[in-house]
Amino acid sequence: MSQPRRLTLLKVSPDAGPEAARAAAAAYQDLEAAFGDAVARPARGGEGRLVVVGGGIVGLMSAYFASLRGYRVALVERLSLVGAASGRNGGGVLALGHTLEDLPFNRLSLRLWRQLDETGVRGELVRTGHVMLAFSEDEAETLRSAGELYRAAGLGVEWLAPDEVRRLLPHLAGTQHGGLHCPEDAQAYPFRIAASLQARLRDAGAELLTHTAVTGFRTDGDSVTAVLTAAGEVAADAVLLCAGPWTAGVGALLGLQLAVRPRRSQILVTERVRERVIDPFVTGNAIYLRQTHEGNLLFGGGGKWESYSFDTSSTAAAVRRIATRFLEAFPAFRGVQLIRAFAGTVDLTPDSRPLLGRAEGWRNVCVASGFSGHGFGWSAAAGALAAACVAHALGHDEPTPGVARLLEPLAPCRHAALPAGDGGGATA
Amino acid sequence: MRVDAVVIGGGPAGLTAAAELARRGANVAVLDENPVFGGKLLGQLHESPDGHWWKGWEVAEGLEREAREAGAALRGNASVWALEPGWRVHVADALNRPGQPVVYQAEVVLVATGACEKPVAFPGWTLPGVMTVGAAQVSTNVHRVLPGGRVLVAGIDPLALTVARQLALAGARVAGVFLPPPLPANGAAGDVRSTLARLSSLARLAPTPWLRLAAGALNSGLVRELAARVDVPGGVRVWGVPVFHRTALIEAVGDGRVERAAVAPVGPDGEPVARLARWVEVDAVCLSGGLAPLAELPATLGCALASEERLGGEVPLHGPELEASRPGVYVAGDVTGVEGAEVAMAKGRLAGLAMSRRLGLGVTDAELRAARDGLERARREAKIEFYPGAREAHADLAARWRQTAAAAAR
Amino acid sequence: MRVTDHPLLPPLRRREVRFSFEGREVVALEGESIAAALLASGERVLRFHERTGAPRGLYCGIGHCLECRVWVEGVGTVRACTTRVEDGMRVRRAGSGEGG
Amino acid sequence: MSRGRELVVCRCEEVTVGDVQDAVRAGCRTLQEVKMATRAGMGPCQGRVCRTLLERLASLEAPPAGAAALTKRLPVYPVPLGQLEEEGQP
Repeated sequence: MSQPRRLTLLKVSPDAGPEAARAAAAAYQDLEAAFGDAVARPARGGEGRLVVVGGGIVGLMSAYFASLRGYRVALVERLSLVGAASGRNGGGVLALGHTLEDLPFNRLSLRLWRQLDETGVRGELVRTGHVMLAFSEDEAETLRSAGELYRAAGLGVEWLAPDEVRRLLPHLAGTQHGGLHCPEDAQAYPFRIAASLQARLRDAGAELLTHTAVTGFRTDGDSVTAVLTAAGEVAADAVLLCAGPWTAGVGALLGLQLAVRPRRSQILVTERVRERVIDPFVTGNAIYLRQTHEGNLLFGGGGKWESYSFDTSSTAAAVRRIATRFLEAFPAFRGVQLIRAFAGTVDLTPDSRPLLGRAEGWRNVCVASGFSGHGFGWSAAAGALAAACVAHALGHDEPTPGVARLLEPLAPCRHAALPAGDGGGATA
Repeated sequence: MRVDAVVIGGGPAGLTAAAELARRGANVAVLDENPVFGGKLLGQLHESPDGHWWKGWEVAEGLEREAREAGAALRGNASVWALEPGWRVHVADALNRPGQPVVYQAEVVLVATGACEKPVAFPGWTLPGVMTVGAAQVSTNVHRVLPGGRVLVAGIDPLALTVARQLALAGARVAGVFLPPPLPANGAAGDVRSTLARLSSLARLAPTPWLRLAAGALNSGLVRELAARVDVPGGVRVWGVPVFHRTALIEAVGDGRVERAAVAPVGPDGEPVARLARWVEVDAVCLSGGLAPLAELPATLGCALASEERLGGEVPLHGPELEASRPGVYVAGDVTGVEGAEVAMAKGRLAGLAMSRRLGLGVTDAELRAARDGLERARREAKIEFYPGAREAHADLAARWRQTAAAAAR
Repeated sequence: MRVTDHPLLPPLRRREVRFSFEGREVVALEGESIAAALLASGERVLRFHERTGAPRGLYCGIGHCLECRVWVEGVGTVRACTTRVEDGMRVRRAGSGEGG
Repeated sequence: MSRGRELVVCRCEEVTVGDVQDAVRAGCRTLQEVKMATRAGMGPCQGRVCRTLLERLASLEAPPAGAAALTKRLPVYPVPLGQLEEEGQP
């Protein structure tokens, strides 16, 4: 009897074929051509003021890429910068695991994260690689075939037999059946990248308005001219809505139907372990896991059993469930102490693909949300693309045909009503 | 594991409540993170004005025996890490042994988690050898190992003076009791005037008539002003231990452990005179920053809390029968305000009765009223008033409870 | 230094217990905490800060600050101030044990 | 005798007065933001020791806009992972 399928972070669909893989490879070429050097050599020509609604990692990245393009930026955040999900996630910057459609964007994101690091926007980014573990022969078979698709899509992955995996993860349980390894995947520390982006934005003269709630918009025809907040009006030549799961609420103020739904995702953190006992980012057995730069072991994993709400309290049941999944993989650490449990709110969409592009019916309003639990890894690419969408909306730049084709399925208002269905996906 | 009542914390309040509940026939589980029961009682040793010595460990043994004989189940090394509605108490074995119950389900829960010491920060305070006066008391009186051969105590309050005396009784050389480091991070603790005001609460405990008079007299603002200016060379002797109420601890230094500490006289404005600083050879520095209630469990449940400095910090709001703002959750002991062991036991008795009544175990109004009166009496007669104004603080909180209860009823 | 004779505390008559700390044998008395037994044997440094390496020892003494955490073989991380010594216990500074 | 910025206020994570001051200067206005920027309160004691110091320091540096206290969450004490293991769950 094969173990229940716990490859919750493998999103590539089983019936994807070689043509989809080749399309993904081509898509990455288009994205790389247009945005491959968006940090080092950004497209200029942006003028006027962009108001970013939402101070999470996507908001900060979008603000930064927009300022690189020359826009003046004001960012409005209801509470604290990266105070919500952006500060409560696994810290993974991963390509391995995504659908073939999202893979090119995440390969671009990895590249831009590295460029940010190289240009001094530090986030404790380390390219540790990522291993997705199999705990049954059935899962090993699934991962091996996914590996072939990923290679055909241009992602450098390799299948590791159990003893090879053990060399990478010496404390791993004997019940593992090998794993898919992606050496170029990375991990980073959310609060550090947020601090670096804030500093750069302040140097560039951006206004970072925290503890400021958006109450409405001033509009003129199909354009927004100002964002109304509790602390007064913020004039805008363009607006970007990127408030994670709260984007639906903000969008409604403009009559937009943005199909983003909240779901809780709980995380556990242990005391610091002095030695580097787990180097790569690890996924599998229904959880994601890493050892942070400070030595804590951080792991978590959501799913359909979680609460579809903005509630971020931890539950003893989830703490036990996640700890058990972790100990099944790493029984050697049963003596290490859990010191903290917390939770983020994942922004799910019906098809688990982001809402990224110009908002239908509005000339100068764009959206970047719905990253379905992968916003942290996505954020560099999302920031570059969101800034580009703003430039396209204001006519300061034209998208290449390839990029236009890739963004078309991400149109923010593509979902008419919000079906009760769920987008699946756990945060990583 | 299903029980009628869970008591979190096996100190004076918890054990007394457990005995009360068990006597009424309730199936009670007492969970304490330490291997033994009694909480802070275990290390307590102080002399009351009539010359009788309060030996906390003897009181603890009595309370433990009483709870066990009444039928309460006591479990040590049991660290409660979560309390969730339905009242589910999640507990872990501190020695990570498998096979013990990990969840207790109960209709009523008593949070009797006591208090912990507030920090006193100064350069060198993370060195081994720097510890709280509570740690020094437990090490000396419970584990029977002196924290050091030559000890400096910083923070002048009833607990610090009591522990300084215990250290001397146990054979340590106490270099003196000094003001805590006057740093912004430590707040008013280092302020000469507020220290002297707190000292006056010692009047009832001062050993000699002169000191009782002096301590009592400090209540008046004038004497406090005068005392703030007068430094007594060699310190004022209290129980044979020199107290330097005008000299403050500044720093501790040493290679991998405390080797000496710097002290300096402090002006009436509370600022140390650096050029007059001197070194004191000590191998331990014991800090007294005051106690703060440990109200994490009620906080995680969303119980209403009130910040009340006269009780040591944030305390859970509770009704006259110690029920918190979540029905079925009760609070007793120092978690409701730092008032010492006798008041904690009186609170435990009242909570035990209130919980028994809620379980339908036939508690009369007269018994409850007697327990409430008992608590009032214990407060009036409490020998050590850790924080002046505790009784007024409780009166204010009771008024706030009535307002919130009334608001909720509307 | 153990408090053997004391005007008020009961006499100190306890069985000897032997355990090891960082591979060194330590003789303690039954009922002592790991921290107290090590203090009596002259050892104050219970761990080194995991990032800065600064030495740390007993601070709050009642299990709240976690400064005194040590690694006990077969158990895991424990608080040295509340955990009592047992015969044959093998104790190491936190961070130097199996995954600890 | 350094009495200023080098003073450690969070023992678990070795966060100093200077770190807290820098965080407030960089725009932090609540203790939760100071914690995210400096890691103060993220250690095994979860703020039990440093909470009072941080609250005093934060109020000295700049009046916090939002909640002053650090949030309290389960587990209220560190738990050995072995004590969380569910037996025989699929």
